[in-house]
Amino acid sequence: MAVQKLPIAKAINESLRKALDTDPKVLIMGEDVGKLGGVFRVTDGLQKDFGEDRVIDTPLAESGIVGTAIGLALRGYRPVVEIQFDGFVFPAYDQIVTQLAKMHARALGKVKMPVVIRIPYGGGIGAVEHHSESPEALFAHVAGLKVVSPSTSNDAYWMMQQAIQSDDPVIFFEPKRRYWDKGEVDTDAIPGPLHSARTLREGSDLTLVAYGPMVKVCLEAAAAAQEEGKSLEVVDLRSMSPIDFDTVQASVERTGRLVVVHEAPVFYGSGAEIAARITERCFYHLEAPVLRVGGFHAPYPPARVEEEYLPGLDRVLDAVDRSLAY
Amino acid sequence: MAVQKLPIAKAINESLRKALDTDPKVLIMGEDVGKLGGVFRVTDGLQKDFGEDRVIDTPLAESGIVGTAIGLALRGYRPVVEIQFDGFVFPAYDQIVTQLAKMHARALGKVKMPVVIRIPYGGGIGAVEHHSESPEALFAHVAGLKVVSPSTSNDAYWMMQQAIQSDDPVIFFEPKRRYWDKGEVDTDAIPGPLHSARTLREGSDLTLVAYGPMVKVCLEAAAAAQEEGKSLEVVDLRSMSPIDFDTVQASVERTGRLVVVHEAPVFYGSGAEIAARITERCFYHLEAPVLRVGGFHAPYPPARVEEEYLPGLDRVLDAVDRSLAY
Amino acid sequence: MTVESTAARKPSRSSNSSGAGTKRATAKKSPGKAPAKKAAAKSATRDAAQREASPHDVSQHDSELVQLLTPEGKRVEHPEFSIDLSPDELRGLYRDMVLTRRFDAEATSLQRQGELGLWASLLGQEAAQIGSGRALRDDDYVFPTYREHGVAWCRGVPPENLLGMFRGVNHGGWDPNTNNFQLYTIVIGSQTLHATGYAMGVAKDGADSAVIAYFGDGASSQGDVAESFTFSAVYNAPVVFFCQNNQWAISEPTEKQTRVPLYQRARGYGFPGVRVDGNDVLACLAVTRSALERARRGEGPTLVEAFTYRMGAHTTSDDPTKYRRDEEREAWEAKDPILRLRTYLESEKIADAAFFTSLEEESEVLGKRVREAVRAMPDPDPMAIFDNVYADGSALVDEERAQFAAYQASFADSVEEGK
Amino acid sequence: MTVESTAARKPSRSSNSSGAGTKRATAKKSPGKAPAKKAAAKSATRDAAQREASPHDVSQHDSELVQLLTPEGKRVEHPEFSIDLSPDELRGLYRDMVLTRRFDAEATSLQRQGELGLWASLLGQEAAQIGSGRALRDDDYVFPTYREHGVAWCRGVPPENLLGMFRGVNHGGWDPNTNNFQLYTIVIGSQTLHATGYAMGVAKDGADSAVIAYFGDGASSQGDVAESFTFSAVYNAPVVFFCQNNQWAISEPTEKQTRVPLYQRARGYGFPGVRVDGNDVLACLAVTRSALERARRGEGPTLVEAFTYRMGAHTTSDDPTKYRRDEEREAWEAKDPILRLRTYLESEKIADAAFFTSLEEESEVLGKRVREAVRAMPDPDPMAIFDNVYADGSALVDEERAQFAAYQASFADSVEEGK
Ligand SMILES: Cc1ncc(C[n+]2csc(CCOP(=O)(O)OP(=O)(O)O)c2C)c(N)n1
Ligand SMILES: Cc1ncc(C[n+]2csc(CCOP(=O)(O)OP(=O)(O)O)c2C)c(N)n1
Ligand SMILES: [Mg+2]
Ligand SMILES: [Mg+2]
Repeated sequence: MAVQKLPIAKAINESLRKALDTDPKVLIMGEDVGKLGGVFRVTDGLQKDFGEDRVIDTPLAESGIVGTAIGLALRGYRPVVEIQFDGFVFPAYDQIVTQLAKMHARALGKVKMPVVIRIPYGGGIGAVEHHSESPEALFAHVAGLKVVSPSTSNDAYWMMQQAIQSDDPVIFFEPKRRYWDKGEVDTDAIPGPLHSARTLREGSDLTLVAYGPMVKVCLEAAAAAQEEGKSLEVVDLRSMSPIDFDTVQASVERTGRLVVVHEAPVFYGSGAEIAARITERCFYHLEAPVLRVGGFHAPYPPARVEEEYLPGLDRVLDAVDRSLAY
Repeated sequence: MAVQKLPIAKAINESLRKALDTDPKVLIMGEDVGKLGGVFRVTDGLQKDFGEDRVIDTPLAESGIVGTAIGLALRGYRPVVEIQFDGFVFPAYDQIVTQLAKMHARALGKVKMPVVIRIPYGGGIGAVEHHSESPEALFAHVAGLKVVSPSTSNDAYWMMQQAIQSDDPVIFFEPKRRYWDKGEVDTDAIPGPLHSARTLREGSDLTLVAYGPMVKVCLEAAAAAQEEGKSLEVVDLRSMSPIDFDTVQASVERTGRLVVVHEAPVFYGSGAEIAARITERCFYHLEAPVLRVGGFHAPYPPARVEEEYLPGLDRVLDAVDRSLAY
Repeated sequence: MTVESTAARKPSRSSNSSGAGTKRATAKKSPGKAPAKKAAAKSATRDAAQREASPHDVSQHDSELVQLLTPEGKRVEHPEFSIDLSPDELRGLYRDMVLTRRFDAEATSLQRQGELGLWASLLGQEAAQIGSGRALRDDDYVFPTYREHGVAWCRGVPPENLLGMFRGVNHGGWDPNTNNFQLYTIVIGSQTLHATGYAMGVAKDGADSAVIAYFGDGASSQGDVAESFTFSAVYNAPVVFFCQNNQWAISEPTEKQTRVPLYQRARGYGFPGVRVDGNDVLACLAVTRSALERARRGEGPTLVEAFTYRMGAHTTSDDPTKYRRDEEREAWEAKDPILRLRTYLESEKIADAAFFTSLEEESEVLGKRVREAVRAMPDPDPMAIFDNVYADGSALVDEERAQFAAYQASFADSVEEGK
Repeated sequence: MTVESTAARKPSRSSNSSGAGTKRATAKKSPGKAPAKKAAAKSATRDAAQREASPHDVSQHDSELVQLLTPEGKRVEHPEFSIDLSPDELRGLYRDMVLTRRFDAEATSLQRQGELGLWASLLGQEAAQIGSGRALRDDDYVFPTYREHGVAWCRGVPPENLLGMFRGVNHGGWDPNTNNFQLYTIVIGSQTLHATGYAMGVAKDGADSAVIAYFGDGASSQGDVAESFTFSAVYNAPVVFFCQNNQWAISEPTEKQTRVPLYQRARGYGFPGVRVDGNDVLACLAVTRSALERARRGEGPTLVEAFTYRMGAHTTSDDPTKYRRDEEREAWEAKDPILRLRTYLESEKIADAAFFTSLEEESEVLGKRVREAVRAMPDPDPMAIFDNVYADGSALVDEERAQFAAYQASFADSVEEGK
């Protein structure tokens, strides 16, 4: 039973279960994570099996959740905190940015902050305001935090294991609209380091870089492009901080072209950092400027128009065409 | 008395005074802005002259300050809020990002949010933790906010006038280590739109882009480079959101080289956005990749080592040399 | 009429009712420390919150509950809060509650039909909302959460307005100043600070209007709510904090937010708190009116805790069978806010059969109107994504708008070409 | 000894003392609404905070103040809090206070000499800190602000440790677990949540240790502090919230943070609050000990408000003449925490001249030791910027470190070349 087919949500659930089982210091905390099992059921059944002392329904206060998680970490616990939706992480932003991220450095390494903050993120589920955002850049800019996002069930399982084992705070962005996508999970074989990118599809004409929910879109785009005779390489970034620039660089040195795709607004988004750094590293290899496909500089729109806002196949292929036209 | 020589802090003080004088709806709010006149004396004398009803010492709670400013704006006021130091804006981050930035869009334009948030920012003053940061990217990424920073007394005066007159929320970053730098203020002549960049020095070999406290460093670097026979153009960005890419583009099209300088960490910083966008716009003009000089991916260090951390003349010139070497 | 079924009360939920004991009772057994230790407590310090005999006595303060109409529909008097309403007014309150419930049920069913993406039902909270809403003057200002459909009704907000965000065609989009009813706020607690700031402005203007901020039992834990208490107390702002304690924050019972009744929170900030029977529309009206008058007189904030119950799911996305037993809801059905007023109106002969019949018709008309209005709501133009990001415009938004328009156009071209 | 001058009391401040009336008195005249209206208040609601007769009576609750040693050095009894200390213990408290003040004065003067970038003096707060600090057991855990030098002393933290961040060579940098004394926290209020979380962990571990969180009157307004009250109450965490109300948050008097005494805040969260004379080391010890014991017994949090006074400037960067009059400070000098204990020790013959002389010598030794230690503190290696950003390392930090090292090296090369 090492290999199972699981939806991403369930893979995370299994990973949390394993962590609770293996390490008595692991705690789950958040709003509605107990009996309800979280609004996405990611913590389903965990309180029943591990008790209210390990799987903790908290008061409705995100700063309090993260702030007390910091205290628990100081006491030797390894809290895994759930923020119910992307748009609700901001009340905790101060604790994350000024305390969680900096405590290890402040103590010159004498304390560790093994706290994981799980955030279901991104759009595409037809939700109301604040339930569809992609704020990863706002965390990746902050030193002391690590920021990752899985795109497959296997990564969801393993990256969560690795995040919990990490002695650093990890902001774990879960692609909520892919929660129900199934994939194989091999609970015996670690797929690689937490912060390395992975080439999911090889190609020679252009590199697509994405993470989380956009990986699927890019794979589809690559398949569609193939039919038009274009060979696209797809790199799943997996980690937005740090970024595995080596893998991206190696790919771009071969393909000469790069398009970065994410849901978050393009302006000051992760694509900017990737474009800047890869252009510096691959200046003589690039046949076209790095192009970015992402959200607009506007609040995430109402659900009935989100399909137009979200980067989809067509917008990715449009960017691919523009890049190839150089 | 249209032209006066004033330190930046005093220029802002005069600008606030004028706004209070002209528009009864303008309010000043913040911690210690009253009798004390703010820890940097930027609001010195204003409470004395305009009363406690217009210049308001608030409880020590940044979320409360911004949250009540939003309510006051809904009531027709134009609050100018002071956050005491850069590192203390984060408790207000939720109100800024989820409420202030989005209210206008949420109401489909039917309400306006003329709130200015003044933040003394940046390092170089030998301060303890949280007093030297440059978090501008964390605001510029957020749609609905405008983000600016003056580098001269005249801009400090006028940009504050324009920020207060703006019907949008403006995050006004004040270069605290330049507060005491004097410059001429012409209270009669508006120097230009709030969000346009300005070329402060013309040159032909390379463009330096900076804003706020780094403008001075870049001007000095340009002067030093001149002695070595290198002609550097210096553009003061003035606005980090939106960015006047046209002015930067025009410059880079002439010089073919760009170095962006800011105090904030490079990783996911404003330099990334500028590099990405300008590379896209000037792909065939660039003779070297856009280089970035800025802070490291580390917490702002203790004061005794901040001079090494902060981009200075040498680091700028090093980047210039690296760019010119392409 | 009062028992009209809503989709939220679907049978699947009651199928669970065979389990023994309520969730609430279970929760009592597991505080952080064993309650036994509690008993050993000596009054080691002076200013103890003496009432906290048990940490989970949140619902055990009926003696402190202001009530003017019992669940059985009997008028009772209260030493501090009295009310004298004309038959017209009484019928009006009844009508408001019935129409609000009808509207709410319609919205729930529109969600089931796929016309709305989500709905947050107020079922059970009609008295709290109509009572407080009818206490307001036109020039007062309301800062709601996302569930104040009954208050919106009292303000004259067209019910359709509320549905845009739940349908997914906007994020609210109405003009708050038309009815002095601010947009729905989803980020829990943040509106209490807006209300406080607005009230500070009212005071600055020398106006005698008051402001009311709605929030839930869960919201009481947010730092923003505490800060709004501090600011309003320090500036003596004319604001009423109206907490609908419907006993649940999604799946969490109130014990996860506080170990003493919420209305007591106010005292420590230097203003009064009062707990009112949130299913008693008369008491809600009387208590809110008194708090608003206090604000107008320049005496500052009041916290009103309306003790009520969320009869339905948290939203249509929620499944309460995961965390609470049907018995609990059934027990609260006996305290139904509409039923008790109807009993009173009938027994006192304040309303006759004709009134009820015509109200039923009116309800149907309202339901139909809402249904049709929702179905007619067009999807937004994609280009509207770029509208209203800034009041003064932005070069960046203009650039992205133009690029997107060009992209859309190019797509249209290629479709043309493909033909 | 107790009157040793500190640089913070520089003469320039008293030069202002001719002005009429205190700031506090002036402030009383200008609440948001005219106080006159207040008188018209009727008890419109039930659970009023009855004590708020005047919104600005914050300092007018002496009757509620727990005191065991009067400003005149007379021992008094309190019905609830008693203490019985041996002569040794009494002399120990005195010694702690004197040495703490000496250390503090030394740090202030080191700042004047340019050896420190900043100093936050605790002058006047010695009793609050030594009293509470000496109430702690070794296994208890402390979460300080940036001013708890006296508490640090009680924990055995080498005083030099505290100076690194003020000198600018680190951000604290000590190991919190060595003395169960967490790093100084500058972001106001945030440590109260850490303390609560730590206490939750203590309870989970089944330990009977307690946790104490220090914060100021200004901090009481922060949402985080309110959330820590909520979390600690709900989880019944063994934590004592120790608020040093030194009456000023930089330039803002306590009236800008609350209109009722701060200790009352706790009641509304379901745990006790008590106000203690913060300049009375015996009362601070007794009250804190009792609160810690309560926590150990599993009875949850307590709020202790130590009513004291910040005798000096907020920090060495601050200029209090801008916002408060010297008379106020002078009035508080009569309540000096060290002076009153000395009077008591002398009048009761608990300490003799030899004791005071040797303590004076000890103080000088401490001063010298601190002075020398600070002067010997090396500036950090610039490359240390890249250390400890992550416990597990980071490719990004490694890359930037390597680039910076190369840059530094190239600079060295060119200096070489330039020779
Ligand atoms: C800051 C924030 N965190 C979490 C949520 C998700 N959420 C929506 S409603 C809710 C429960 C609110 O409970 P309560 O305040 O009692 O109001 P009720 O829904 O019962 O009316 C939660 C946790 C949110 N909207 N905002
Ligand atoms: C979040 C935050 N906002 C502002 C500041 C700036 N600041 C430092 S100390 C202080 C006043 C603190 O007053 P109080 O809590 O009474 O403590 P005290 O300094 O009197 O000991 C302020 C506003 C800060 N450190 N953190
Ligand atoms: Mg609720
Ligand atoms: Mg203070």
